[in-house]
Amino acid sequence: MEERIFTVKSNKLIARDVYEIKLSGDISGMQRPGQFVNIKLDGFYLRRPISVCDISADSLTLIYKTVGNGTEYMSTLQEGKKLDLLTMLGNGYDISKSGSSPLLIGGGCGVPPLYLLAKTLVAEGKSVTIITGFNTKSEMFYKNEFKSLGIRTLVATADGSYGAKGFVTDAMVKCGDFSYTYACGPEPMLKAVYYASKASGQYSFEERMGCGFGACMGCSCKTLYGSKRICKDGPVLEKEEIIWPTQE
Amino acid sequence: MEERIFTVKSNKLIARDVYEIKLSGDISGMQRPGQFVNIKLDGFYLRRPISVCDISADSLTLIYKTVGNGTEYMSTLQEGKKLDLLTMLGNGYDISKSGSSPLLIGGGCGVPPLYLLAKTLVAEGKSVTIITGFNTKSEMFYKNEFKSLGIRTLVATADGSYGAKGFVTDAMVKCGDFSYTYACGPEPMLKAVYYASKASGQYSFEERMGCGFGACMGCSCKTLYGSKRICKDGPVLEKEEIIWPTQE
Amino acid sequence: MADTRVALCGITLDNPVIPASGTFGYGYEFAKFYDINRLGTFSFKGTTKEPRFGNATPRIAECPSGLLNCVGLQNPGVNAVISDELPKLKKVFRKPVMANVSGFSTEEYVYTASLLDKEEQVGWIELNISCPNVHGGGMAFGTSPKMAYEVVAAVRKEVKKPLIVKLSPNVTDIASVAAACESADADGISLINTVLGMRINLKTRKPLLANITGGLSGPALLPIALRMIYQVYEAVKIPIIGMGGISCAEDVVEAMLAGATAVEIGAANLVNPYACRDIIEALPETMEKYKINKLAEITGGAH
Amino acid sequence: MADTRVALCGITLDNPVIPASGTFGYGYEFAKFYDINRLGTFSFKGTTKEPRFGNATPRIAECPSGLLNCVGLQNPGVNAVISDELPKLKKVFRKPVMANVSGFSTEEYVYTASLLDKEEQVGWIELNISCPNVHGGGMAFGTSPKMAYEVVAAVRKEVKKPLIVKLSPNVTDIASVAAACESADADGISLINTVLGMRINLKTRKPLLANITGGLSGPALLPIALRMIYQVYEAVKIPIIGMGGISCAEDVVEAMLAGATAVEIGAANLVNPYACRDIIEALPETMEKYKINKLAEITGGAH
Ligand SMILES: Cc1cc2nc3c(=O)[nH]c(=O)nc-3n(C[C@H](O)[C@H](O)[C@H](O)COP(=O)(O)OP(=O)(O)OC[C@H]3O[C@@H](n4cnc5c(N)ncnc54)[C@H](O)[C@@H]3O)c2cc1C
Ligand SMILES: Cc1cc2nc3c(=O)[nH]c(=O)nc-3n(C[C@H](O)[C@H](O)[C@H](O)COP(=O)(O)OP(=O)(O)OC[C@H]3O[C@@H](n4cnc5c(N)ncnc54)[C@H](O)[C@@H]3O)c2cc1C
Ligand SMILES: Cc1cc2nc3c(=O)[nH]c(=O)nc-3n(C[C@H](O)[C@H](O)[C@H](O)COP(=O)(O)O)c2cc1C
Ligand SMILES: Cc1cc2nc3c(=O)[nH]c(=O)nc-3n(C[C@H](O)[C@H](O)[C@H](O)COP(=O)(O)O)c2cc1C
Ligand code: FES
Ligand code: FES
Repeated sequence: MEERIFTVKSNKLIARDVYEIKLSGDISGMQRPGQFVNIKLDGFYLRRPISVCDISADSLTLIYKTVGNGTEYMSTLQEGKKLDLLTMLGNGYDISKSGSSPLLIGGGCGVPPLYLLAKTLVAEGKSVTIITGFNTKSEMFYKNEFKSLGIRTLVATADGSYGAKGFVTDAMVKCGDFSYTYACGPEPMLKAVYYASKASGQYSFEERMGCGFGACMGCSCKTLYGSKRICKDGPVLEKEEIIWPTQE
Repeated sequence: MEERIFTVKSNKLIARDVYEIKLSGDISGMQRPGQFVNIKLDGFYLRRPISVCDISADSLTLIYKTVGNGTEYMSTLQEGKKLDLLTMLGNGYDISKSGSSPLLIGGGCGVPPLYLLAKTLVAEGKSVTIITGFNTKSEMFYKNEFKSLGIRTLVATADGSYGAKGFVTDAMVKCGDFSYTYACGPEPMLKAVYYASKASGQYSFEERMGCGFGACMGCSCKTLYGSKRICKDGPVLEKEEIIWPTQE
Repeated sequence: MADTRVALCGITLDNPVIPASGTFGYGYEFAKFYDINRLGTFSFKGTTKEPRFGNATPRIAECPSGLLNCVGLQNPGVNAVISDELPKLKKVFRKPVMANVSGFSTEEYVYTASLLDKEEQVGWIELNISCPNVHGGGMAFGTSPKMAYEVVAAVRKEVKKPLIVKLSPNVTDIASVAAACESADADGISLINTVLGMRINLKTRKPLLANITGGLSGPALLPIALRMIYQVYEAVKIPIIGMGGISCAEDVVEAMLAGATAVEIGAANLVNPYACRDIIEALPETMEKYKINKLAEITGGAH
Repeated sequence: MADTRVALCGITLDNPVIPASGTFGYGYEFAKFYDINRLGTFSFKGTTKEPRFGNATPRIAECPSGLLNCVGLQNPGVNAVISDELPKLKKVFRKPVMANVSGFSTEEYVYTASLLDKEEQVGWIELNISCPNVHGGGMAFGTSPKMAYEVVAAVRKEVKKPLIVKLSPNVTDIASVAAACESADADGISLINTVLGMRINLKTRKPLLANITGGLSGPALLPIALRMIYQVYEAVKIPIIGMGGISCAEDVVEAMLAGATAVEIGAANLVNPYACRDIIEALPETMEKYKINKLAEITGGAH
């Protein structure tokens, strides 16, 4: 973890209620896909955790959905605004386990971290497939960005307004076999993917956080390897250790 | 009272810990000297009351001393920043009572409202004298501004580093007679002026405020005419109605 | 069409928004800013038997997301309120108004409440039992179920209009105080009054408020108020007026889900004189956002 | 030279800054960010007899100037703390540490406290009596002077190191609880623990926290904490550790003027992991600003 100040370079709507924000600043050490940053916003007590979507020479891309007051406020941030971020949080995905043809599966705001992951896997010479799922076409984003990485890109929308109609798991069946699964998205999606895929994999979880760096035990979950903190021991868990909460 | 949005035009240090801030916006109705505005500052719950120092065609000048977190924050405001002000608060000075040769007496951050007052009295053809008092030369401000109004301008400093050594009351004795007194400054100064001057007058008081417009009874004081709210029935009281608190 | 009406002890309010006692004077100051007849109703400044100047100043201190006050129930006394304030009020406010009553002995409460009860425009009596009981060793009436029961029962006998008892949050178990008020035949509960706090002036090294301690109000209270509304809702059947830090339409919905039938807005009026008007205007949109057709139906929805 | 040292129950601290239990883990996370030996000391996560996973999630909710938590005393249990955590702690922290102890019966408190009392690095036992007493109908030990007396007296018998009792603010009269602890031979009082609060998720219309209610911490508490420190200082002679919303060096001075000998910093560590380091670094300048030479001398200065 490191505390760093970033400056807003751009902040624009890219799909319904979804914004892409680019921040410039020191990105050294932030290359691990699946990690997140925790952002201090004026007027809010707790920081807001957002996954790293992409990293370039001196800037950081995040994608966020406006779901409450904090993200609403974020959407009003203008170029030049300085932001205090805790960076390099969480374990991130372990790309060494990917095998030769990993499948990436993202739903809604779970899609962003898969972009840096896909980019990294491509750079390692892997044959990557990604399935992204959205409720409807107007909420879809980053299809072209994934395509530009030269990877197989499938989209599922729940209402069929774009790509395959249905959930990501419906698209999965058409994908054939793959060596490993990397998933990020809402818990019901993760659970569906878990049962639908034979391959091993890593799944990224969300939890409401107090600190984001392991101090408060606010984000604990039970795993087969004992209790873990989503912020520090996660957000990525191995498929093999996951215990699904019995009641939603 | 009206709520209005102003924009910072400039904000600069003019004496030790003393800043002059100019705000542009709708100043209609704000010409009465001795009134104040109540400023909403990001991150602070209560507004901060500051007297109107000057008014021009489309801008408002305030002078404030950094004495705590709110005024410290104010001193960091940059050009272009928008501020939410409640305007036209308080009764202000009644200039109809001034007579032909009124004396104005201001101490420290009590000086600012006397500028608009002096300007208004001069426009009415009065022969105005002003005494301003400061602890020391480095805290002095607006001497030249008062001189430029063409009025007799005396300065007293407690340590004698500029003008007459001593308090405003020491300078008063050298002033001869005058028709009326307008005073603004810390309570001990007002009290000294009260006892030192034979003429009638109006004195402007400060009190910690909840609302600034008469709703909360946070700023009440006792007067010979009954209890009054400094924010609404004041800040200016008639010399004849003042009751000095027995203990400080 | 969003239906914002709620029924409070038999009287229908156009909306649940009620400026809280002590932050709205007798309404005139605000009548200059907007038409106060748009309010559900409002609760006027706490009235006592005798006129009171209140405490020495400073009476106000700033806090994170709130303020402390130790105004000390400044008011002209019940007789002047009836002869001077209510006739003036009638000119700017056409609806039934809530009369907030304070006292330092059971007799004072009974005296003041029964006089105000006879005033035509008074729709409800709001009995603020957070004042220290001078005959009970200074401990506030609202801090023990037994004392609360006694003062409420005594006032109840003399008051015909709906009697709402306003509770202090400075207690171990607010639900038991509320239950005591219900069993003394109160018609409603309002909560929370301010939480006791203090600040110190670092320069003088003395308490900032002349009265040493004061009552905390503002958004800092919101989670405490919501918890207490929720607890009291489980303890009584009479309606609850929720308050404590409510500042926007979403807070109104949150307080109602916790168990409030209506809400009072205090500190928010002081920093934004248009707060209640703004909240009333935002309610329909907020209701739409959270798929609420009739606001009255969400009371207690979180239980 | 600004002298920031204070004496806490016979042990001198380099400065009065103590990260509060539950917000600093066992120190390692923070040892990666700065040298935690600069702290006065720190209070580690509340330890119970048995290992506890704690409550279901969500355990955290945002509030104006604060947060709610319902972590529910997640900890590996006293035996694992002694065998696994303390040896690791020793490697990063050279000073005596404060052992925060919780329990659900007097026996549990005695068991856990007496085991930790024997650990060399433990300098103080901080007995958190805000937990519900399972044998006392669920009412927290800290809400009645009688229960507080009993648990403190029982632990006192078995504990040789300084015993500091941590009080709950959710009471009508905190001074009487503090006085009961003093008469049971506690060596110090720490206060305040979190204030009970709740938030509701407007979309689901259900309480936001899995546990329904949670404890409020952060700046929203500051005025409440200051008032209680002030009241307890007048009621007891033993030293007080003040906490509740302290976030900067000025807040430290304010809490000490109210009556604190040292302070704990909780929520601030979560939003700014460097909070305690920053406060320690700012202390000398703040002392100069307010003309304080020896920090220890200002304790209770506002009385
Ligand atoms: C590790 C991690 C990575 C994330 N990455 C992304 C991302 O890349 N893009 C994106 O759009 N969202 C992401 N989220 C979710 C995002 O943090 C929340 O949507 C956001 O904090 C909501 O803030 P708010 O103020 O708008 O909502 P509010 O509901 O007003 O927030 C109130 C509080 O709840 C917390 N909260 C609310 N929803 C969530 C949630 N789903 N998960 C965790 N905490 C929540 C907030 O952080 C805040 O403390 C991530 C969450 C986690 C834990
Ligand atoms: C009618 C009126 C006119 C004023 N005009 C001026 C002016 O023209 N120039 C100027 O420099 N100052 C003026 N003041 C004083 C100014 O309001 C305070 O210095 C300022 O509010 C301090 O804020 P702070 O956050 O820096 O201090 P803090 O002490 O951190 O403020 C905390 C709280 O105390 C209040 N407060 C602190 N000091 C005072 C004070 N002396 N009077 C009233 N409230 C106080 C603040 O408003 C705030 O609510 C005026 C005050 C009043 C009542
Ligand atoms: C300046 C001020 C004066 C108050 N006076 C009274 C009063 O006279 N009677 C009363 O019952 N409550 C009084 N209150 C308490 C409020 O009515 C309300 O219960 C409390 O402030 C919590 O709500 P809020 O957070 O919305 O302000 C007063 C509050 C403030 C801030
Ligand atoms: C996430 C979290 C966990 C906590 N866990 C404990 C605990 O285990 N034992 C305890 O005595 N207090 C615990 N507390 C209370 C704090 O130690 C402290 O008393 C309280 O938060 C008030 O201080 P603050 O406002 O500085 O946070 C916890 C607080 C938080 C925020
Ligand atoms: S959010 Fe604090 S430990 Fe994970
Ligand atoms: S500050 Fe509210 S009445 Fe004067």
